[in-house]
Amino acid sequence: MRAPGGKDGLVAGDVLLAVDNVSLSFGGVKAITEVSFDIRKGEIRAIIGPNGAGKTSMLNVINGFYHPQQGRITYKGATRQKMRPYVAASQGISRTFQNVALFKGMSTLDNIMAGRTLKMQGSFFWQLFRHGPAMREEIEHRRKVEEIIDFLEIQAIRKTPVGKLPYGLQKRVELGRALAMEPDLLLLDEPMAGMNLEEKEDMSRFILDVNNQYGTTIALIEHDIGVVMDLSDRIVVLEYGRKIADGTPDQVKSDQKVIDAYLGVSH
Amino acid sequence: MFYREAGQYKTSYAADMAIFPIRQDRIGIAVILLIAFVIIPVFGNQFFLSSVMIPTLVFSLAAIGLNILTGYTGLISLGTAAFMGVGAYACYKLTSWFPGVNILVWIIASGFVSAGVGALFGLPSLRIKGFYLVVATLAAQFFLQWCFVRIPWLVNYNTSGAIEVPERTLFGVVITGANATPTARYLVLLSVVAALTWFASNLVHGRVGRAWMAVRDMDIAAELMGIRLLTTKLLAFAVSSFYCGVAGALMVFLWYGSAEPEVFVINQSFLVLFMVIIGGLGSLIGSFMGAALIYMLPIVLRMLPAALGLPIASATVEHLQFIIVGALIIVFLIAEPHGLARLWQTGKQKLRIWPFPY
Amino acid sequence: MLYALFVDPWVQMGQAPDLLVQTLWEGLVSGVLYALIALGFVLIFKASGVFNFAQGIMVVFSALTLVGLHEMGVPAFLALGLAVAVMFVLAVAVERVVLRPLVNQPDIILFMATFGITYVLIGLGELIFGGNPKRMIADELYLPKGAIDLKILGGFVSLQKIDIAAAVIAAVMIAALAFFFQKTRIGRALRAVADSHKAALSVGISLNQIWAIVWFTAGIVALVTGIMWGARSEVSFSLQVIALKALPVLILGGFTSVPGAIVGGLIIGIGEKLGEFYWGPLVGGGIESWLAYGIALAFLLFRPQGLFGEKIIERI
Amino acid sequence: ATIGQAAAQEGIYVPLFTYRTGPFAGSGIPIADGMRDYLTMLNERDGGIGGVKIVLDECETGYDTKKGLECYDAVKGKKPVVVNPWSTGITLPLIPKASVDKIPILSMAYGLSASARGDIFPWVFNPPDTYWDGLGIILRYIGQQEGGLEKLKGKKIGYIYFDGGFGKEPIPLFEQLAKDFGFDLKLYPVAPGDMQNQSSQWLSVRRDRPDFMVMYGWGAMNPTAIKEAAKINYPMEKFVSIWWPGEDDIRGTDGAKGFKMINWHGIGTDYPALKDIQKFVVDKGLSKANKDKVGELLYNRGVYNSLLIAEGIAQAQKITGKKAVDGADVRRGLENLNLDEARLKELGLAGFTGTLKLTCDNHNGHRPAFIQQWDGAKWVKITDPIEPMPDKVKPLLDAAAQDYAEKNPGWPKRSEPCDKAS
Amino acid sequence: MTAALAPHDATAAPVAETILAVNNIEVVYDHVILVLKGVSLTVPKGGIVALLGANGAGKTTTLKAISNLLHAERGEVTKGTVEFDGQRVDRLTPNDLVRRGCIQVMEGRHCFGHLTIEENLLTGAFTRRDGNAAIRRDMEMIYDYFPRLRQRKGSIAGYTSGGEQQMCAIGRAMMSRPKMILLDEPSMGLAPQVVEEIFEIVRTLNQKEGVSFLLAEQNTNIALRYATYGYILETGRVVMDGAADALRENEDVKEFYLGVAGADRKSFREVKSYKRRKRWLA
Ligand SMILES: Nc1ncnc2c1ncn2[C@@H]1O[C@H](COP(=O)(O)OP(=O)(O)OP(=O)(O)O)[C@@H](O)[C@H]1O
Ligand SMILES: Nc1ncnc2c1ncn2[C@@H]1O[C@H](COP(=O)(O)OP(=O)(O)OP(=O)(O)O)[C@@H](O)[C@H]1O
Ligand SMILES: [Mg+2]
Ligand SMILES: [Mg+2]
Repeated sequence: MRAPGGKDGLVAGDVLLAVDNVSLSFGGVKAITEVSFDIRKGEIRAIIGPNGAGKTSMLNVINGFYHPQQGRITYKGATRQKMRPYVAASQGISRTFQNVALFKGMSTLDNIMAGRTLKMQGSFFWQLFRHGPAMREEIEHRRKVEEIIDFLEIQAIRKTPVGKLPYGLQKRVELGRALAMEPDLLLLDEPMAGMNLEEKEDMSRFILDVNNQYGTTIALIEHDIGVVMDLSDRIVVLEYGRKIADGTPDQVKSDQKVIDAYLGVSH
Repeated sequence: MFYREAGQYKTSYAADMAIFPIRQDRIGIAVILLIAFVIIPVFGNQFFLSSVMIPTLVFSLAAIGLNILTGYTGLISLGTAAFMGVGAYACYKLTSWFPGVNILVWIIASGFVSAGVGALFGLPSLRIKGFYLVVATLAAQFFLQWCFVRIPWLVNYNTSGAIEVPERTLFGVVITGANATPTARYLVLLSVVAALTWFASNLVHGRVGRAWMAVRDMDIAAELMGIRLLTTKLLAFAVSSFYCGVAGALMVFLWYGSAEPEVFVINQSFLVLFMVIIGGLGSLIGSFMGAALIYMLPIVLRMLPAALGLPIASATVEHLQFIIVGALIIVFLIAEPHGLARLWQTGKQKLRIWPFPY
Repeated sequence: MLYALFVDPWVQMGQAPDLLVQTLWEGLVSGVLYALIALGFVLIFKASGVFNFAQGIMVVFSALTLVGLHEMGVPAFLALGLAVAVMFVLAVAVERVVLRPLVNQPDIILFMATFGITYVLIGLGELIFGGNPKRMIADELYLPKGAIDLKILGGFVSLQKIDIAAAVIAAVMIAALAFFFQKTRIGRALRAVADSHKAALSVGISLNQIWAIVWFTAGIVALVTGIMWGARSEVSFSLQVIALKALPVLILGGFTSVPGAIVGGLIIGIGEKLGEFYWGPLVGGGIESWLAYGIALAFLLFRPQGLFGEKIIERI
Repeated sequence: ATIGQAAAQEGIYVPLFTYRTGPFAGSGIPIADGMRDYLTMLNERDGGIGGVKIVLDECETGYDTKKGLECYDAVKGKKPVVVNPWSTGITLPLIPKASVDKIPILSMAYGLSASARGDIFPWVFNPPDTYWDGLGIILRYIGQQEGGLEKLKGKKIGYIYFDGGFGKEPIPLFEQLAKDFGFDLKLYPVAPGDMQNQSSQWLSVRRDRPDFMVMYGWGAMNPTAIKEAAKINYPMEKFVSIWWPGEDDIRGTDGAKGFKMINWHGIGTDYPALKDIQKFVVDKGLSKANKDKVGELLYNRGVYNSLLIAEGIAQAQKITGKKAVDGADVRRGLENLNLDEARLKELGLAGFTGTLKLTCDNHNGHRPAFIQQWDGAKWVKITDPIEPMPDKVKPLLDAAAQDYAEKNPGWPKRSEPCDKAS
Repeated sequence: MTAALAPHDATAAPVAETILAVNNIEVVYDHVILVLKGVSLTVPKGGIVALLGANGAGKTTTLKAISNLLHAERGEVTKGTVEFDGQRVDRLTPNDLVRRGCIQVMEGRHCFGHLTIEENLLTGAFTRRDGNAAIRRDMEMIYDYFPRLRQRKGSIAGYTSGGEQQMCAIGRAMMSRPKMILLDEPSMGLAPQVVEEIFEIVRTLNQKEGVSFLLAEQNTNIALRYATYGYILETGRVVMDGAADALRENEDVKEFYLGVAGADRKSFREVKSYKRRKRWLA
């Protein structure tokens, strides 16, 4: 995959993405109100908050699935009213989903391969023959995908249809699919939901590795405070669609508003 | 026979990505091709060739076409017959304009014509989803059918209002028209079908196929991954219609020999849809199995009483045959909703772990 | 040409208002009749997410049973009763034999299963009652006949009594069903089932019971439809072709909406009659065969879930 | 497509393509019964034709071209002496095959009109009239009503037709005649899917108020049309149809009284031959038809069809002197078919139908036919046989035949010798 | 990890009055995939029993086998029996089971997307016959438990947030006034507070209404805090079971499932990779 640094010319620490006073509402429901924050290149940025606070919606705004009524999004220096899914994807934003959204009918391998569609541009003609350029391209990408499979230790389920996999593994495959896009910004929506301690530890390790091996910037939504506090560099806290806190884990942990709204009695 | 992949290691990705990774499967395919190309033409009698094999092959091709759209891309279509019609009429026009050019060329070309038409009617698919999309394809079905009836130009103003297939040859052998022997027609048809099947399987196993399936399984996720929905869907429509178009052309030129617009009525669309579902959505082999079952079953059932010497009136046989086919469809679905193809796989699975139950 | 396309039709409407009214009426009637068929689809779709292709043949089959029994000498109303009974048996059978084993399968599979049912019914129907068309026993059932001719607008408009009856009956049924779906506990359960078989099972909704009910209701609707259409032409297997006309209606109204069925029916019915009558001649007529789908398509482009259909949820 | 085990036995193999199922079974069943019963009667009464048993073999087509072709391939092997496809859709693909397989096609008053030209279609026969002749007859009749064809000038004639090959075929002739006689023609196509849904067509009729309505209808289209016509109270005696409606299509429709159609053969059973059918077939329970249907319009249509088959075979035997004739012989037989009064009498069908003589060139006969009217309970013959319009039809026919031959390069020149009519 | 463990035997389960007894069941999917290889467990009346285990261990499958939802997924119980309230129930339909008072909350929030939150709750009361008043009362109760649901009661479930859907699913099950609830991953996707709340609710229901619980849970920590007894499942077998506190003390369980709680717990950053054992690949 990619070496740190990267094509976009940004170096670690620069602002990769900034949402500026974004508001989103559905009919009556105000999902997000005037939220602003930024994500710096190379950091792990956590977004936490009670259920229905607008976390997922925020991710949807970032990669262009929802279009905010108000506010601006700056990504890699370009400022937009709203993102478009295709633009987001081709500009290196990829994500995983809260309710696993894998391609159920396809094998693990195909799912991850599908993640590379954007990168495969061989001519349709050769596709017909599955030889020559088409095959070469296929194999080259297959190599990349195998790297990811090894990395995530899911060799054994390469050929299984993902629909039959247990929840935890599905989440892992989904991460694989996201990685296959070689993203600059990786959005993870509750990657550890429904996992036991050990699996969470594995998942944490994957996230960390991705982050420091490939220098991928990560936005992480997670309800397991332990994980969040340990992994993230900075944390945004949302409640009822508003930003109530933003800062390092320690700042956030000790923030009374956050404790009332979310953490409850610290444990 | 032992069906095991034990001891067959993949040393290269290429080998692993082969469409039939397991040796036994490759052998199986070889055998099937041998039977199809040699045994059947040599030993099959006229009736078997022209009333069983030829129709089955034609429908298999159409089924593959529809499968690409419905099985792989998840877009239900009831316009199959119409797109077949487009192919047929296009081929007729082309060959009567340029009688000199080899008919096979025009058969393929007509596929492109219907691909275009297909893509056109596919446009609404971006906005309209699921069963609602059916209406778009139905509009295609009925509108095109109306055109076939209404535009005498399509049939060179024949008073019969039908396509009258002229005689055409390939390497000096007559392959269309009344003088073409079933064997000749069968072999040509078989070659075309085999080739197109190979292309299809290459497509669905590659990038394109993955994009289609992604759209089928979860279009939103696919979109967020940068798969362009419209282009993918339109491509599916085009390719699918291409196959249907070619199937239609073959149907009229190598099988019917003459076709009224009534040939391309909606019932035929349904028939193909049966085949796809019974055979197995998203499976090419399934398309063949489905076509074979749905087309041959009635024939067999109709012959049965005579063969057994039962004095049942042909009409009664017809009724019973309807009942039985209907019942069987249901039985098959219950046995394996994912179609014959899946049934086949599960069978192989069991074979693998044989003699243990699980 | 342009004149013929954009001006002339309106002129005609102006010149012969009685014809216009008549056309509208015809449209209304066939709209209602389409709606009746569509209703059968809607019921089953709402209740199980199954697109019931067999509805068309159920129309034929039920009507055929009625007429066939009468031919065999059964008095008309007894035959009617028996026909209802038959539809009940059918409903239970379908539930037992087809739906129960296929619970929680993808829609298209169940869709396919209804094809199977169609075949069986065609076979049975022809086997038992023979394939030749039969006359609907309208008089025996005391359906009104003849017409009311209104002398208005410098011409006359004739309203067939049978059509009026059809309209009334349809209206009543639809009202009843709409209430049933929106207000009752069963109604809610139906919608739940349509949403997700699995979840419905898990909260203890009895799919078997629900499905039997719904298919029976659909059977009744089919019977009524069959009687009405039969009275207009004849009871024969080609009636099932008409059932296809219900598709655009259905789609236009939205698969899940009872009122949608009727509104869709009216729009399609009136639309296609006006189209055929005033614009058809320009292209040599017969455009009715596809006009309906065109209309439906046009509407869908603006409302992908149909006029009254449940919103298609796009959420990730 | 049942392959009758019968085929094994000795005899003259006559397959009957029938459609007792499907949307058109209504007309298919009586026709099938009629064909079957007449030939069975011959077997029962005189032990077949010329002493050779006829081996009957019904093949169910359901009026579906696919199944029809399947039937053809199924029977082809068993040396049938003639096939009658009973569907234009099935006839067309068979036409080129006929000369190759040496099996004559008898498409009685349907199929490809052009095939009346025996010199170009030696293997195809479509007596006694083409759809063009039918139209000619209808117009002559209308002319009579108006007091002369020239009186048609300025009149309005509506044509409601099945929007498919068969319904559209007459249109060119119709337009031609409209020009010649100066009436104006209104077309009302009925799409196959809308056969039972004709309200808008009849609304248009109500608007245009044609002086006469001509119908080329089929299956469920006929009863529906009649009902709709009654609905807009169109004068029934001005509504004339081609020869396909049967009693079932009209019986019990109030307001249908007065409806007219053309026909060329008797109805009922007061003909010796039909009496024999009742005696030797129906009463012996060898028939599939229930008693009261015997003698109905379409049943007798079937009988007429079989009459031609039988005559073809008989003639073939006569010419060749063989007993067990084959397709080629029967082709010759049909070309020398000659049903004159004497022969009809001999066959116990005196007065059942007009005479018919086919020749090498003329495979149709273009015979006169009469008009019959529905009196509310039964058909009543109301005219003497009316001549078609050969002068008008011939050019179209020839053009069509030429056109067919040209469009199919390599269409065989007639090689079959022409027997001197014996 | 099964080393140094008392082999599992059913007698270890409390012999108190049992409401649910699963005897050595075997489950096969698609006629070929053997998933449960003889699982036995018992739930005492008024007990809270936790079913622990890694992904793919077979927790969900076990619950589905009990509530008879398997055949909806082309799975079948090929061996063994399930008894609820002393009667065999493994041949009943799910709906009968709910009538008898045993309901399942499925993993991964299966709300009726097109129905509003309130309608969702009402469908939960489908099998009830005790009149609307009672149903209303319970609905209020549930709104009190989950205030968030009251706010969103009018909105289409399909559009509510993951957590909201989870609450809705649990509430819906409670609406049927069950004797026993099978909870599959209740804590998944819920904010920590809400998780605590839910388990509090479980406890309350258990103590006030005497509802018994069998919960499949990944969050072993909290599960064992509230449960009275626990079973640990691995690749379709029960590898360990015992009283909750006993399990909490067990070294292996500590290491693999609980982790060291409190201040001195190891940070996720210092995860040692050698500890990874790909059990699910077994
Ligand atoms: N498409 C939509 N239509 C209507 N309301 C929506 C839509 N998407 C989200 N909402 C509402 O916006 C609010 C925020 O939803 P969101 O999914 O972002 O919450 P969340 O922070 O992800 O909560 P959780 O942690 O439970 O997933 C919720 O109240 C939800 O009901
Ligand atoms: N429908 C199915 N068809 C085939 N195999 C299945 C099916 N459902 C589950 N499985 C298999 O059964 C095994 C157990 O799955 P199950 O969902 O019960 O595990 P689990 O303990 O619930 O895991 P998780 O904690 O992730 O929910 C898994 O290996 C899975 O692959
Ligand atoms: Mg969320
Ligand atoms: Mg689980």
